[in-house]
Amino acid sequence: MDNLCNQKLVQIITSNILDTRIKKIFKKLAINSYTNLSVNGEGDSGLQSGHFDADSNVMFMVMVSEAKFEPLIAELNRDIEKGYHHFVFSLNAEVHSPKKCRPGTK
Amino acid sequence: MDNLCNQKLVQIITSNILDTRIKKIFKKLAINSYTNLSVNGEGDSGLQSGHFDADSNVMFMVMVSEAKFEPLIAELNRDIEKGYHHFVFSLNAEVHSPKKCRPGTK
Amino acid sequence: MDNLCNQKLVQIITSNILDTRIKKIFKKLAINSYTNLSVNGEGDSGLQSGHFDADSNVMFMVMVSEAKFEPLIAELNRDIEKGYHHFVFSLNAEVHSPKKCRPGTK
Amino acid sequence: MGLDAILIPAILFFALGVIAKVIKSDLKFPDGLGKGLSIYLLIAIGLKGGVELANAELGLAFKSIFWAMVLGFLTPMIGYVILRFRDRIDRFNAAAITAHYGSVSAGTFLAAIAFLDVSGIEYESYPIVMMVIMEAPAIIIGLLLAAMARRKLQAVGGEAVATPWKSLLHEATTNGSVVLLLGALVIGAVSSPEAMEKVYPFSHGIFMGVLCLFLLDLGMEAARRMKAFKQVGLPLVAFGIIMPLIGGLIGIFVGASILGFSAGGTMLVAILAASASYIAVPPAMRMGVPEANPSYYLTLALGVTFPFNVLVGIPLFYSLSVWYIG
Amino acid sequence: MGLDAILIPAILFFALGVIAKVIKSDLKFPDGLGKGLSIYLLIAIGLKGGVELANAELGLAFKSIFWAMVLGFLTPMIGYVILRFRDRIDRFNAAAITAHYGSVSAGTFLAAIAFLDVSGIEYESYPIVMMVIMEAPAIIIGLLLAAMARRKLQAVGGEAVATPWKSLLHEATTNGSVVLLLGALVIGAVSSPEAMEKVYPFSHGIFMGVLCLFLLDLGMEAARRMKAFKQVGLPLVAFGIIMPLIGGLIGIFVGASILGFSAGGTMLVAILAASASYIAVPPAMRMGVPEANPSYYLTLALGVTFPFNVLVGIPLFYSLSVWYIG
Amino acid sequence: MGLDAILIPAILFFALGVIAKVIKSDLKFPDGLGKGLSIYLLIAIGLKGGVELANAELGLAFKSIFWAMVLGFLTPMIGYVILRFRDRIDRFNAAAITAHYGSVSAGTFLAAIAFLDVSGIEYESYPIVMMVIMEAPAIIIGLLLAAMARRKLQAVGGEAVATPWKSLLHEATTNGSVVLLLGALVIGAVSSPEAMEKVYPFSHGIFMGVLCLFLLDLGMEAARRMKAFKQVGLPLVAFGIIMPLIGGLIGIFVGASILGFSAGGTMLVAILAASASYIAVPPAMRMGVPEANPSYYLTLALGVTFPFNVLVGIPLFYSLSVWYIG
Ligand SMILES: Nc1ncnc2c1ncn2[C@@H]1O[C@H](COP(=O)(O)O)[C@@H](O)[C@H]1O
Ligand SMILES: Nc1ncnc2c1ncn2[C@@H]1O[C@H](COP(=O)(O)O)[C@@H](O)[C@H]1O
Ligand SMILES: Nc1ncnc2c1ncn2[C@@H]1O[C@H](COP(=O)(O)O)[C@@H](O)[C@H]1O
Ligand code: NA
Ligand code: NA
Ligand code: NA
Repeated sequence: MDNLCNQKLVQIITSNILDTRIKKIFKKLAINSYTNLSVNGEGDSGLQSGHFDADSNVMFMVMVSEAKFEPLIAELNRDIEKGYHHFVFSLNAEVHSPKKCRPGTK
Repeated sequence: MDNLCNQKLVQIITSNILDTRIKKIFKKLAINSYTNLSVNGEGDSGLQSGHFDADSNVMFMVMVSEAKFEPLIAELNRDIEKGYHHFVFSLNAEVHSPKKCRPGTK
Repeated sequence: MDNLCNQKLVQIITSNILDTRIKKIFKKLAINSYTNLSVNGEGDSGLQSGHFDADSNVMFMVMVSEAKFEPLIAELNRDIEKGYHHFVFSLNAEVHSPKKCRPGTK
Repeated sequence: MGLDAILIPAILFFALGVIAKVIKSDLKFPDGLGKGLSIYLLIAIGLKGGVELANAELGLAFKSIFWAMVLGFLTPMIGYVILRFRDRIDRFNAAAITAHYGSVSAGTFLAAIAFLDVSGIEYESYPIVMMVIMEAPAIIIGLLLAAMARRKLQAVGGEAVATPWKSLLHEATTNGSVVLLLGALVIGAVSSPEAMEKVYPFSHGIFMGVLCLFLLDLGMEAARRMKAFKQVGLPLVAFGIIMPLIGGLIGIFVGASILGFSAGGTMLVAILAASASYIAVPPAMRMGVPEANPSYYLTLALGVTFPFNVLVGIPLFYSLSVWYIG
Repeated sequence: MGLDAILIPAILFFALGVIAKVIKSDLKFPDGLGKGLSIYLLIAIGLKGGVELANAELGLAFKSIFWAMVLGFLTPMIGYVILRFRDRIDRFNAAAITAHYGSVSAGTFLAAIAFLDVSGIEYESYPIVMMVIMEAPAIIIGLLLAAMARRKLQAVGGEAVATPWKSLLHEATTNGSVVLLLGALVIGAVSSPEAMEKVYPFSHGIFMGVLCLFLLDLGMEAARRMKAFKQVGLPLVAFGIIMPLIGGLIGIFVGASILGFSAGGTMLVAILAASASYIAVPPAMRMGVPEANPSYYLTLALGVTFPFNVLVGIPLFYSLSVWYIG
Repeated sequence: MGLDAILIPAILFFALGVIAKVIKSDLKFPDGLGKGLSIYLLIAIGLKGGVELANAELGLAFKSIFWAMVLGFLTPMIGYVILRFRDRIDRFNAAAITAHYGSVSAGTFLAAIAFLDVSGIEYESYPIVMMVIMEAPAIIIGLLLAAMARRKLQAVGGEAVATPWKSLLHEATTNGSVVLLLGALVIGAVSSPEAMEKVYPFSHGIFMGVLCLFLLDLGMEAARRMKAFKQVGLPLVAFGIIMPLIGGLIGIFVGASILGFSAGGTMLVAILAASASYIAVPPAMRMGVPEANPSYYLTLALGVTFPFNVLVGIPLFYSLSVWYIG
């Protein structure tokens, strides 16, 4: 299986209102591909029931190579230190779409 | 990278109608943070097309420390034995939000 | 913990319009259980903002045993070679619903 | 009652929805549109009923409520006997399925109202209150039958599932449709006529058009369920047609002979008894009878009985009501 | 102003929403329905205001705008002083909470309009323009107070968060509600009467009915927030009732004595000053004052002040306006 | 035709949508609202057309249908020649892009109807049927051109993708918009006038207002696409303006000289020929021509041609129709 690459799937859950902040971080790091979806949730900032904009969460899923992984986490943590409540975690994944993991494309 | 914690991401897919059952389990185990979203699907209980309440699935994502992992799975399996169709699986994850994995906060 | 099975969680992100293609592949491989949800995203095919059908992504999540994993990836790659933009990756997962991983049920 | 009877826009849109799915069109309503339309329709019909009830006879209102409860308990019990005949359907599935027939399909009821409105036929407003009442008894019967099945099973050494009675009765009496209908009924009854007049363009004016959209959507959902016919099996499909016929006949008797309604009102009672819930009861069964297979009852209520009632039951029960009343 | 005052459908539907959640009904609006209704209402009220403004006095319009800004700056400053009294609430939370009271709740304003419309009371159209204006000052005050708090914190060795002034002022002046209201105002003002007439069945005809649906939804959301009362604490809940009383009194003075409005128009100014935004300000605070706890300000604005204003404030401020004007 | 021509609410709301995104407002419609509005509009326009067609000349109806198919085949072929000029655009992208111009944008067509309605200009109902017909030919041409490109590629040693003709032709004739329009046309034609009257407050009354909301949403979507101009390149942007001009002129000739329509009806035919589909064709191309880049054709159809037609094309083609007919 030579077309498979081990990458990191970073998932970021934050308030809907902060989604442009996250997209700006992606842009800064030249991350051009990502997936995002609306989610609800509960946590330290209370219930996010999805009724108002201020009340909705967004989840970003972004598959990155090892090279981009650490800078991404670092940028996100800088934001968290400012007080923004991003919930960030990562999973080990294998990418199977051939174009998505040719050496040097990420 | 000292701010990273290895935790379990438990994902639970079940009928929308049973979502309070799941939330009660979380409450019982003092799990106060979770994420949930509407999903569709197909399985042994037929097509869940999302048109009616009885016809929609919900997916819970909950990141738990090892300590809470086993009790959570045990509670969920108790429910499954009663006949409820919860589809439950877990993934190994690294949490990067510093506040989310200080020792003793989960 | 004898009721737990190691399986592969395959996630496929593609255009909403191609969702019947993916479902046909599942059918061909006798995969009868899956979860799907609407997502947005950005990538080589531009911004998928979710406003029109041609503009929306769908994400499939399908938990498969090792036996079905390779044929599924192979089928999906055959489609990708034709020009379809499916983004496919997999994660290692543990299934906890007892019925979902009895030997021979998948 | 010839072809004209179904050549009314609301019914035609229902047929269009069925056709769209049969020819495999990719027509799709956005998530939530169907729910939004049904919220609107329940409120509109509730307001309408409330305004009329404010001027209604209290005695007849209570009598209607009483007989609604009788229908809600009686029809599912008949259904259970039929389903369990020769042990064809297991106890849990029989209990869950039959509960749906004690309750009411708001979509069918509204299509019946459209039929009467467009044909210029008068009808009483009491059936609207009856609709509110009929949710609970059906659910209670379903749960009772399932609890009895569980006791049987335990007797032979099976596992026990405690029926969560309290939460399910709560659910049966406070589910969304009941709250909307009852709430709108009360609001329509207590608000001043001048205030209500400001609401009419919304609740009356666009009602028939919104109903068309709603039935188009339900037509697609019904057709989608029809695919599961094979899986469900012929006996159950037959039950989905026989049961509304039985219910409809009982309803005509109750409407005409006991409550003394006009042909229009009698047909509405027939539809209440003949139709099967696909909104309120499925969640209650999913919670209360997890042992039953959801695709059975959803297919029957939505894929068989609903289209049968809309296309055949409504004109049929109206003709029978006219004939019976004489 | 007896019970009649709140026996109007729109207010009753709000109460129904609250009741639905109190009795734990599973009634739920589909995602997006609430947002869709609020888009409709902002456009409809904007068009209405625009048509009337086309014939309004320019002088009084500018005067109204000026005083709207004064109210927008003044009320949150009063609120901040109250919240910081004896250091009860920390600076960041005080800044974020008080900003909401400088802005306006469109839901409350629309409920007030429904109250006047149904009661057949006349009112000026200037308050609609004032509503557009009042978003920005409140947000600016909130950010200023937070920036000052940050400077204090730094002085004692804390971390610095740069306030993203540019993007937040942009947000304050271009947020969705402002664009819809202002855009509809202009379109209503420049379109020909014949063209507008084609739009009236949509913008005027069904307005009151859509408002009922909208307030039903908000009633449920308000009730859902009430659960967080314990977490928020009694002092803050008290603030959520005292603050609209203060704002309402100031608003009555501005509306009646300074702008010379009728009792109807004066009550609308009172409601502008008394109500707390739960649409435009929370996002601005989440972006600009991440240090504050979102569940505080959402609970207060939506769970305390909103129902208080709808059920008590509207009839109260109207009675006071009538009495004050004499 | 001065500024007045675009000072009608529907067009102004479109402009408001564009402006909202240009000033980077966070105004956003909830998911599904746009789709819901477009379902309503297709049904409303279909019912309207159906009622009128019931009284139309069969001969002229068939003639219109024939010429709609000619337009559907002809314009994309012209477009392909232009795009392939000097090999500027590769075969797959040229095929996919040009297919969009053979089909029709319902949003543009409805804006044109709003223009005529508000200005009190009469128009024939045949163009509504023509709109239904024009989906399929365009898609077929696009697939044919792509299939030819694939054969060329194979000849030089490339990989083969079999065009899934069957499923794509099915899609072309049964896609959601076609089913809604055609279904509503038939229902409008066969329903009794009394029945239809009950539907009018929904289908006619609020039509213009809903259209305003719909065009507001599309204005935002169009503006969002404009950001991709740089990526798409100037030649393609120029094509997005030249192509509707060519189509519009051909449409005026067909409408006025061949079908003998009034200036109003002629302008509608021009708009059919000039507009580019962004609902039905993009999915067909995504399925049938995966080799083409979706962001090219969506940007052109929605970001260039659509706003051009709404703001310039409609008044221009109407003036030209008046002038041409004399
Ligand atoms: N342990 C967790 N598991 C799953 N989701 C979480 C968890 N913690 C936080 N989240 C999500 O992140 C959002 C923000 O978290 P918080 O800052 O704690 O309010 C919540 O609304 C949840 O959706
Ligand atoms: N193997 C699987 N992969 C992904 N999702 C599944 C799988 N099995 C079940 N599900 C999800 O779980 C729901 C309930 O499963 P079931 O009880 O089999 O009907 C389905 O509707 C799917 O959404
Ligand atoms: N690296 C990535 N991380 C997350 N999602 C991705 C990534 N690449 C592609 N996607 C998703 O896959 C879809 C199709 O990708 P593409 O073919 O690159 O346009 C995008 O719209 C994204 O939703
Ligand atoms: Na029944
Ligand atoms: Na205020
Ligand atoms: Na065209």
